[in-house]
Amino acid sequence: MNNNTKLDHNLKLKLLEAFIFASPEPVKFNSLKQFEDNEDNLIKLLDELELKFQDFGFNLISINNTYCFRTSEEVSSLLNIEQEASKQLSRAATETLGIIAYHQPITRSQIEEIRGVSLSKGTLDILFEIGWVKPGKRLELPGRPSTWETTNKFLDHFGLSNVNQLPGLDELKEAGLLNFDNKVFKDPSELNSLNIND
Amino acid sequence: MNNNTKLDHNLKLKLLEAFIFASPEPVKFNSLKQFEDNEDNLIKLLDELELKFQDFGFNLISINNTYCFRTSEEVSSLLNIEQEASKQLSRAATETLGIIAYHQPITRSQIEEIRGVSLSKGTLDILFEIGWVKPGKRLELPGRPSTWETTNKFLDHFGLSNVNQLPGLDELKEAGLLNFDNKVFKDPSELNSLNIND
Amino acid sequence: MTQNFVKNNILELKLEGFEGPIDLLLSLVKDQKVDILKIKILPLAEQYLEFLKKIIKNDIEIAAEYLVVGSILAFIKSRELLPKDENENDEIDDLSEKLKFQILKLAEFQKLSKNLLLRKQLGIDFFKRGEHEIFSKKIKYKYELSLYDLTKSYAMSISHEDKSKMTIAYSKLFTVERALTNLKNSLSFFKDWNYLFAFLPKDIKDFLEMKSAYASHFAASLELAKEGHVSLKQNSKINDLQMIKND
Repeated sequence: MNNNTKLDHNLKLKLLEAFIFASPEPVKFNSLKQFEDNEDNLIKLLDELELKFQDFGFNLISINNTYCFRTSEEVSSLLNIEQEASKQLSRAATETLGIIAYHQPITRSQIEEIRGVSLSKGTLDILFEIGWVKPGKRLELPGRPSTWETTNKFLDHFGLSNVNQLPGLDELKEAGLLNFDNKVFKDPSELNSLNIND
Repeated sequence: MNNNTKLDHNLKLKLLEAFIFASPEPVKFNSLKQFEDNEDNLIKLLDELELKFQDFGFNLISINNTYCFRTSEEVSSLLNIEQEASKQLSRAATETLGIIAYHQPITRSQIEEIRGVSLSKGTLDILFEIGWVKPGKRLELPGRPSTWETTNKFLDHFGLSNVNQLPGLDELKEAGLLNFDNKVFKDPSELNSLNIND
Repeated sequence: MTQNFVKNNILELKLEGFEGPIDLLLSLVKDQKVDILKIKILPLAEQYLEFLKKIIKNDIEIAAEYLVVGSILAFIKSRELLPKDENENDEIDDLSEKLKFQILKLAEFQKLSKNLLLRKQLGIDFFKRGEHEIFSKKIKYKYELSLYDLTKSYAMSISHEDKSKMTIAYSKLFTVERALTNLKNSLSFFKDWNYLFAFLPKDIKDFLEMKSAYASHFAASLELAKEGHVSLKQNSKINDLQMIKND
């Protein structure tokens, strides 16, 4: 009997810590009652948990009768974690990145030719800033235009070991991503032949 | 000095657990080197951490050389946490996922061969969209067909540390079911040589 | 066995319930309730072909894949019924074995795939840390772009027809405005009757532009007449139009 209660006690502790761990926001005392309906016992359990995590890299803390885990002050100053904030890449930037990935090395004007609209100044800048594209070699054409290509950081982000792993047009079509039988550009030199007025 | 090393050791453990705990995505082994640059020592520290959290409501787990905390199997079913709406996979998509998981890296046409039917548009697409499969290396065959393989997100979702943990994989191998030598047709052109009238 | 199918109304399912011919064969095997390793191809072939015959009657747009496997089974069946020739028999055995192997393989993968989805799943059966803790003032923006989104966007950008560059071709037509200006300028030099089309510019080389110049000068002359600047006359239907400046 005694042993049983103890087991039960440990399971309750685990449930409490797991529930607080998995909850998207600090957990209210009341919603923890599902694991122990006796309030005094629940308080004791939470105190015990607080103690358990006291010397961890993260601690159980209570704020206004809610409970959550927070990185301990001792280590948080030593941690070099930057807070991550999600950002959406604009549609123009996403398309431009895709075109660079598939056609690299490619010049700015060739990108514009594929997209059919001129690139605003910030579009390539943002991709360069993220570190996904970099200037490549210059083409031996009038004006020696600079080309753009993707970086290792780009490969890393998308979990690719090289750009050849990008699904080809046939695969995109087969996967249902490409529904139109349009002109396929195999290399940028073909772009010059794309002249709608001809 | 001895005492100092020990303190140092404990601090490292705290930093590691705090860093992994605070990171929204599984943390790469390489980015943990900032806390211990000797790889062997780092592995030891991580093993120690794994043990430390073994009997907690959440555990330290490794997925393909990345580390994260996940609620323990013991308590998970007892937690009453709102569920993420999971997409209902079609039968074709489910089978395709299974085939990719056990057979990876595998080309689209090899998947079709096992299923004995061509993959309709959208089947691979949905798995790619969820982020469970990605294009892998290309095969050195005519047309350099792209292969498909599962992602770390797939492993994380199904609670696997690596693909070798897939249940039944060894049996499949032993039964010779993971090779393509025993198929009825190697490619469609062979159909022509099968002359039913003679 | 075929009778069973009719009774169970499986025929009415057409082929929509099956993921291809091997899947259909597999379900016929399962219906036999025999070990997959002990499949007998001949009775299976008969069932499949029977099934196929009825389907074709009902639905002529049957998937080619079903017919291909049907033809293999028909081949195996016909060879089994004919007097035996040793070499040929090897070939049939081989084909039967391969077909069995494919059925077995699909059965195995169907089972494994099903089991895969029965596993405990993240976000349903176990969880990651729920909270995104904010404990640093340093903010690093992370762009949430998946490979899927990237390739999809690329596919769209090269497939959308409305994305094609469109330029309006330079117009080579001679406008009425130009004709009006031309006539007004010319009239100051000519006091008498003159043929209207004598005023046309001499340097037009393009055929379409020339034709449009005739039309626009005619329209311009009418406009000038209407405003009272000129008078127009035509001696007969086949003669050219003449114009004179009004005083």
